[in-house]
Amino acid sequence: MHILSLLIFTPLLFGVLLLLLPSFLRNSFKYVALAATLVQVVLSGWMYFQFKTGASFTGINHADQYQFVEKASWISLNLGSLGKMQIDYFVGIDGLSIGLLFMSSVVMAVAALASWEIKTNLKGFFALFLLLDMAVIGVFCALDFFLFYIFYELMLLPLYFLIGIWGGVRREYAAIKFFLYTLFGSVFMLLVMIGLYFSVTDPVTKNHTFNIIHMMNPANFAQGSVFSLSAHQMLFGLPARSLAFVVLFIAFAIKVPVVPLHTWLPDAHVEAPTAVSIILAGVLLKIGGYGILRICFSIFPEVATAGAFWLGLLGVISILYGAMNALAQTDLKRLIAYSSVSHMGFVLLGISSQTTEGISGALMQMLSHGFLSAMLFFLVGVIYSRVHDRYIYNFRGLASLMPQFTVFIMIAFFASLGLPGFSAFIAEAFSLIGAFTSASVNGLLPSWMAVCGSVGILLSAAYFLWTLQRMFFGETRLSGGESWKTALTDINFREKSALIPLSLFALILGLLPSLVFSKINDSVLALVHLFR
Amino acid sequence: MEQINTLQNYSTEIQLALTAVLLPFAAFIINFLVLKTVLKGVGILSVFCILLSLICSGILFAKTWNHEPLHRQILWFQIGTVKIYAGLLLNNLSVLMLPVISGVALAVHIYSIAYLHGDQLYNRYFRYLSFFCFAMMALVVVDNLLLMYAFWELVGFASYLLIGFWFTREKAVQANKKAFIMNRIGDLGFLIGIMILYAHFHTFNLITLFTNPNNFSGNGLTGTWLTVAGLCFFLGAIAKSAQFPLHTWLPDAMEGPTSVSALIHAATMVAAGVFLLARVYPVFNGDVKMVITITGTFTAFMAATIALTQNDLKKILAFSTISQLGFMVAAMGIGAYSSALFHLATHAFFKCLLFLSAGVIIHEMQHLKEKLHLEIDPQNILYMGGLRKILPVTFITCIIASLALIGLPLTSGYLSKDGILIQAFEWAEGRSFFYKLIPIFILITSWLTAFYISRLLFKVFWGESRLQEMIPTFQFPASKENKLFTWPMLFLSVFCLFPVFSFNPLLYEQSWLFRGFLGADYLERENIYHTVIPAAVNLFTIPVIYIAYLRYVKQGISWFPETGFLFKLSYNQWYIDRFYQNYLVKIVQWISKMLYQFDRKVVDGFITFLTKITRFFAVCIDWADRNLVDGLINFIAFRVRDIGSFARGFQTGKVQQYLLTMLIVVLSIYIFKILI
Amino acid sequence: MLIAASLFCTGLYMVLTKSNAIQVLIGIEFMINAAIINLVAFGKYDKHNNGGQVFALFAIVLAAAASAVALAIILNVYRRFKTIDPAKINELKN
Amino acid sequence: MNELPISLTEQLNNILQSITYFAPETALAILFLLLIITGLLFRNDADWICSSLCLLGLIFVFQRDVQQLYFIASGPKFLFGSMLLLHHVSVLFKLIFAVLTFLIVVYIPLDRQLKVHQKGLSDLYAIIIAVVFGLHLMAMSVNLLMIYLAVETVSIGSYLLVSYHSENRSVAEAGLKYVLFGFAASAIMLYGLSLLYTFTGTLDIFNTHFVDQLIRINPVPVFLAMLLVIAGIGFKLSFVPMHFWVPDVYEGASTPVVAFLSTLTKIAGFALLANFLTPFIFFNKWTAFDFRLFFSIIAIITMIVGNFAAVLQNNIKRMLAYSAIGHTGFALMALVTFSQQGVSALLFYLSVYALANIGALMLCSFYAGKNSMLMVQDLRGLGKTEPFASVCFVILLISLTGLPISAGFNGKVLVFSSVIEVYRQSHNILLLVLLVTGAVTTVVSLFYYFKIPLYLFLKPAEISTQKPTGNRQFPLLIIIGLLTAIVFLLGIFPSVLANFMQ
Repeated sequence: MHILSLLIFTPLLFGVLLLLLPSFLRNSFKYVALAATLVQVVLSGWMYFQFKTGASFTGINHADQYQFVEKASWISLNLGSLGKMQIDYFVGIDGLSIGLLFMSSVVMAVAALASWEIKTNLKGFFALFLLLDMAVIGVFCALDFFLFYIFYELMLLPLYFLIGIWGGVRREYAAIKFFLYTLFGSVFMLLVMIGLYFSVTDPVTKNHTFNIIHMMNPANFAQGSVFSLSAHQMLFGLPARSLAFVVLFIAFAIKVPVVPLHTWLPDAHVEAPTAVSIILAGVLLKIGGYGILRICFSIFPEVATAGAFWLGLLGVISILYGAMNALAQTDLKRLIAYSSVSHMGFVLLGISSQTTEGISGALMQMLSHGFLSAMLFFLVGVIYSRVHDRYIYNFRGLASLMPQFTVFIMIAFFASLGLPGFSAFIAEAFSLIGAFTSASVNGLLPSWMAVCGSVGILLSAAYFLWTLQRMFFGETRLSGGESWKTALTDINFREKSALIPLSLFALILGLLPSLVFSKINDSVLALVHLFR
Repeated sequence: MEQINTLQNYSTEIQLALTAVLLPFAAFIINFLVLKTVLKGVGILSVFCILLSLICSGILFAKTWNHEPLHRQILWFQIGTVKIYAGLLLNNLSVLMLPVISGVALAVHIYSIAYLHGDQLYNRYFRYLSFFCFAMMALVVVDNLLLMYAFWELVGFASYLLIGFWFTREKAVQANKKAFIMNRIGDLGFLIGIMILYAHFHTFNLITLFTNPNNFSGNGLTGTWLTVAGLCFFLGAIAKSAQFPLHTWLPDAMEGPTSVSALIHAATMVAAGVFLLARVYPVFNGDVKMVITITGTFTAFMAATIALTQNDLKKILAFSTISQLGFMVAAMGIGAYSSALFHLATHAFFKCLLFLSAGVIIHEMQHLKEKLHLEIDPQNILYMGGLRKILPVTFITCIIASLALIGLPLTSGYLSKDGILIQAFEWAEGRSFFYKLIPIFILITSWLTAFYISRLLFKVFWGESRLQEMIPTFQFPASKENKLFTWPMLFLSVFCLFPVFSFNPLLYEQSWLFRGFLGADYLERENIYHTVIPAAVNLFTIPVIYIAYLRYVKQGISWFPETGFLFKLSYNQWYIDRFYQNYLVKIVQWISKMLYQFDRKVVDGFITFLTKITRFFAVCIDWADRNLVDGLINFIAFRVRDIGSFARGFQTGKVQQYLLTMLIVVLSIYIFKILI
Repeated sequence: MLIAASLFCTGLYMVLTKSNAIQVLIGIEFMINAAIINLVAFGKYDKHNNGGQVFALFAIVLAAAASAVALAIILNVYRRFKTIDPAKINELKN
Repeated sequence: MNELPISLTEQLNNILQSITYFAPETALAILFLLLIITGLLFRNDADWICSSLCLLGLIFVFQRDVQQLYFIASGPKFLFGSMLLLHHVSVLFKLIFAVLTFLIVVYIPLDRQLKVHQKGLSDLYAIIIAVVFGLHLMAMSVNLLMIYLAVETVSIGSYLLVSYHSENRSVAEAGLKYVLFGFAASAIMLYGLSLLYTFTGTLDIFNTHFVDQLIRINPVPVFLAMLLVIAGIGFKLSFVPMHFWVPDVYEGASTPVVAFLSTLTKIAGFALLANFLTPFIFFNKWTAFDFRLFFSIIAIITMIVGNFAAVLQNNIKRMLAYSAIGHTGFALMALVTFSQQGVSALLFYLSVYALANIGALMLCSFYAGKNSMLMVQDLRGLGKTEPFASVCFVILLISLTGLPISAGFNGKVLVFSSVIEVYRQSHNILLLVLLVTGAVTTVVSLFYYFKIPLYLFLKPAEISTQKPTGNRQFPLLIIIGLLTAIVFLLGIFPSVLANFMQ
């Protein structure tokens, strides 16, 4: 069963199909894309339920404990005296990735639904969309650093074009900014990756390897190599391992995004078309968090422990800073973009606590934010597609005009601000609890961090409620006058069919968090064990 | 639903509790699914569910009161190695709250059918109301802090929805936002409190946390963290129970329908703060209790003074509520645990009744306003007067409820309030003067209470209608109180009388409710306060009421100049809300604006700056490539020419320049190499 | 060898300063000649292969070929620009 | 004196033996003659006959080259009395030459600018074949004489190529600049070579005597000689400061010729440099000249200058010229490792770069149509009208930048890994600086490479620019597509080529 490969390459297959379709069938392109994503949802859903749990399926640093593993030799170069350069097509999933995998496929399906609004150059759009889809899923599955990097980079270009061609007014600026930001990180990631490659040997074949799992075992590092744990090598006067960690962290922190590396995000979100915003917020940001866990923390656990204070600090700053900025916004999409910065700060805070509660909470937060931010951006897109305006002050009293839409807005807003019953509550609560207990469990984070972080919950209530009050309640008054009134129709079937699953997922995860926690527990425990 | 199945093999008590809690939820769900159709049946369904719920809680109450606490739980989820359970804890506290809530809720439900009649959001209203009842009842029965926090927030959410029920009114949506955010501040405290306890004990379970007496002494959680935890939980209570300084949301919350105010902002939700204090009582150490006492007393006093001068009918009641909650909180602080809960229960009924009455009055005034096309605020008591003629039932129930609020004998309020007063004096005995201030202020407050509620009654029901001054030909229409209004009110007024709680109308110690919360170490009446205080209170209350009568009915004496500082202070609600609006909110907004500018200019600017630098660097290189290197060469070449004094005009061609550059570089490398 | 060196320098100087492409060419030829002198002069120490002399021959031939091509190009340039001053032919620049 | 006949027979024997190993070159020479004759015989139809003849010939040469791989399986071989050294790497270089020349020969008739040339193209093919002959020699020469001979063959041919089509002023100017610069450079190199000969008395650089002598005498003049020689070779490689001619010539010359110069001669330059340096590197006592230091610094400067200068260009060919300089710097980085792995990385990198660069230049002529001056602004909105070509362009540019998934990325990875590997052994801080420079300039290169997609897709089209379509555009498009596919596939499965390059 090559189900994982099937999952990864399904979009590619459909993409090829799409490219072959003649242009007079252009109305069917979106259905092709939707079909691809739905197939993915089914596949990943099936995998989710097949996913086995227990002490023998922890994953993390045990290759044999991953599931749905596929391994095939991909690039094999004989380097003479240096042995062989062995790059594998090595994919598999464990507790860290399974949830994200499923979430991503759902978000992708929603994004496909959101791309109905695209009117020009459909073939190009959907081809790039499916390419992006493939890359995203690939990142979550790859266990070979090289493969990971390939998929990681492969996400960049489609996004660049998706933002740059189909984006808003300042799309070029946003696209280039996004591109350079992320590329900056990934180029240095490449150097570290190669450095790791030369430091790590396969215990069986004695060749150098890109295998991430081998990289997690300090015994596999060659004697005296750059990143060897025992060698204490220095680069530019800094400990090599710390430097590598920082470089990798910066690469992923740009994705997350962590303040002060976040400024690409508001611009990219604001300019991107709705579908791309959904993917950006729902999936792309999670890749940052996932990368930090899978790569930074797993390979350099001792650096992660040593630097936990600073990571936590960055997390807290992101939470507060993002929320404060969101409070100052007048553009709805920008507001939500900043709220993403704030919410992803919880992920970083939870992760850096290195407690089971914190990491579980952070993972939960990633899933939850995936669903919710997709929903939020979809909702913004609904308004934007109707009147092409997002300025908060231009709207008032939408609740009377669009009652059902308002219901979904309220669900999304309240779920995002951590109303119990929705996933974000459990996620944020446990991220904070993890950060707080860290002081007594491993002494990494001082307890004031969790306290400050919880202020973020308060601020998120402030900006979401302000928006609700300002835009949706009160007498209906629109800057666009009567023409807007007729344009602002309530949501239709397509929009509902995207929004209802998202709200249901947020709700179900909030009521039965065991659905997630039972799958990730073993992996999280193993990860925490790695830090000791 | 899953819970029901797995719990079937548990005792009937648990099943009853679950049924009681989940029935309103079922009503909510069913209502939610019939989203589009406006049906009368929606209200009936909710009423029916809450009635069943009341019956269940009643049976449960009878079965469980003064029995061993019942506790059942199922595994909710596991995080790492820590198992988190969801469960029910049925002790005296929770089984008392259940019927109180469902009882009051039933009354309000029935009342609402008439009150909201004709509103186009009628079924949405019942949806929210059912949801609130579910959340509130769940809050009181759950067995762990996490779930408690969850329902705590959901209650706040329901309150948010209901305050902003008429969402087209700007003031209403301002008010619900304010309410939610202020409650969020409290939630934050609650959450941090939970975190502190979890960090220490790795459990959320109330029983594990609070039944072991060693948890908060010796090797348990002590010292600063214990104080902080206590303060945090208290912060939660402050916000929910509208204590100073987070009380300002409650008066604003009166923008919601009056029936909602009756249920949520008088009887149940605001009492949740006190309930929380009761649930986590062992956490509070001496210092925190002192803080609680002072806060409660101050709030009670302050709110009472504000209530003296307000003209909005509902605002007066709101401040009265704040004041009464202050009583309860103060009682918790001085250790009068059972009295506080007793007062909570009695207050729920009489304050709800007062609000419902107010609702009828406002309804009537609104009716008049529309009929006569007047530009008046239907809630302003200055326009009322003489209403006893057309609203006789309301008049009677209102009197009963007011007497209970004042705490005159034969009412339930007398029993519970005297308990607090007496215990306050007992507590202060043997301590310094400073401590004595507490009971004294409580005493003064109770007199103030008598005054403001009398003022309200006299203004509203006595005298002639003020409308006659505006329209001389004004005649009251015939009395037509809706049965759906009067029956619930009469039902509630029964609970304002003493027999429900005690067979002895004068001694609160005899009350079954009071005894239900006593520890084993309770001492029987031991000193003089038990006789002196009630007498003193009541004896002085009568003149107060009389003064009010003179002042407002007879227009006789005027003791309060309406221009004095004290009046202004009171009328403007001690300027607290204005302070928040003008300073705190502004400051937060300013900070976020600044941060945003910082983000655009500095953080983003830095990146732009980097890009610019790169670009600048490129320009430099390019320039240097073209000019500097070439220029240098030119310079050297010119020197060469001068030295060789070539007469011929010298023009380096481009190609030659290239070559020259190349050569110079090569030579300089060479020279450099030789030199080192 | 000194002769060769001075010849080389002269050639180089011509290449760099003359405003006539033909003169530049001649300068280059000077440089090549310098090299040829070197080759021939020291060829005598290399009796075994006579590499120096052979090299010199090749160099002469190739230099001639190259100058022929160069002259043709210069001619072509003259047709277009009516000048053969390399300094004035600078339309291509950034 | 009586030794002479014996050695003569020996030499003759040697020559006869060598001839068998000289098959590709012989074939090229014959092909050259054939082409000239055909060109003379068929005046009117010469173009396509020559073209097909040329292609057939090249296929034959390729086949011969492949055969040589088997000949030298047992080890490297000296030919013609150590004039030439036939070894694995040089054969690989020759294979690359054959393939790339094939591409360019296919490309030439498809370029509109050249097609309108009244002189016909038959001579052009002949010249190209002659140059390729020179290139083959360059890859193998280990003798000072041979080096000069090969370089001159290539140079003279290149001068002709650049100024072949001389209808307009810019071509003439480019030709002049190229010839003057090139001629001067070769003169300088010749002088350097002659100095070397003066010091050692032998032309054979693999002769132990050669290096021994150099060690013995004063390092200062030796250094000068080396510098002069390297400067001459540097003209072909176009590293800083021998890069000045590049932008002007690229801009002026016709596009296929630029494709030829920017890839083939450059690669040959690397081959020659590798050959020339080999004896010095493997002779341990040689200390007068630290090649690694020297070339590392040159590589760093070249990368910086090339990439940063390219940022400001708006003329696409000029931009590609500067970027080519940058690529030279990067390839030098692989060279300074002086290791087996470095050389194979170099080979891989160069061949991939050549493929992508030729593709990009083809696209230049595709878009340019008639006017040779193609500015980025001209590309506005063409992404919509020419989707296929534009997508190809983007993929090729990705490869040139070195983003994954692309062959260029793999090339960069290989180069980086070889450098890191050497760093691990030597801990030379300079290598680390090289690495960082390589990484930074890669990011910088994005700035200018991505101007093109930016204009293609993101900028709206001007008011109805006329579409440069024509019949001959389609074959060009097909070749571009093919190249793109190769680059793309090499991105996913680099082992195919990389293992071959071992």
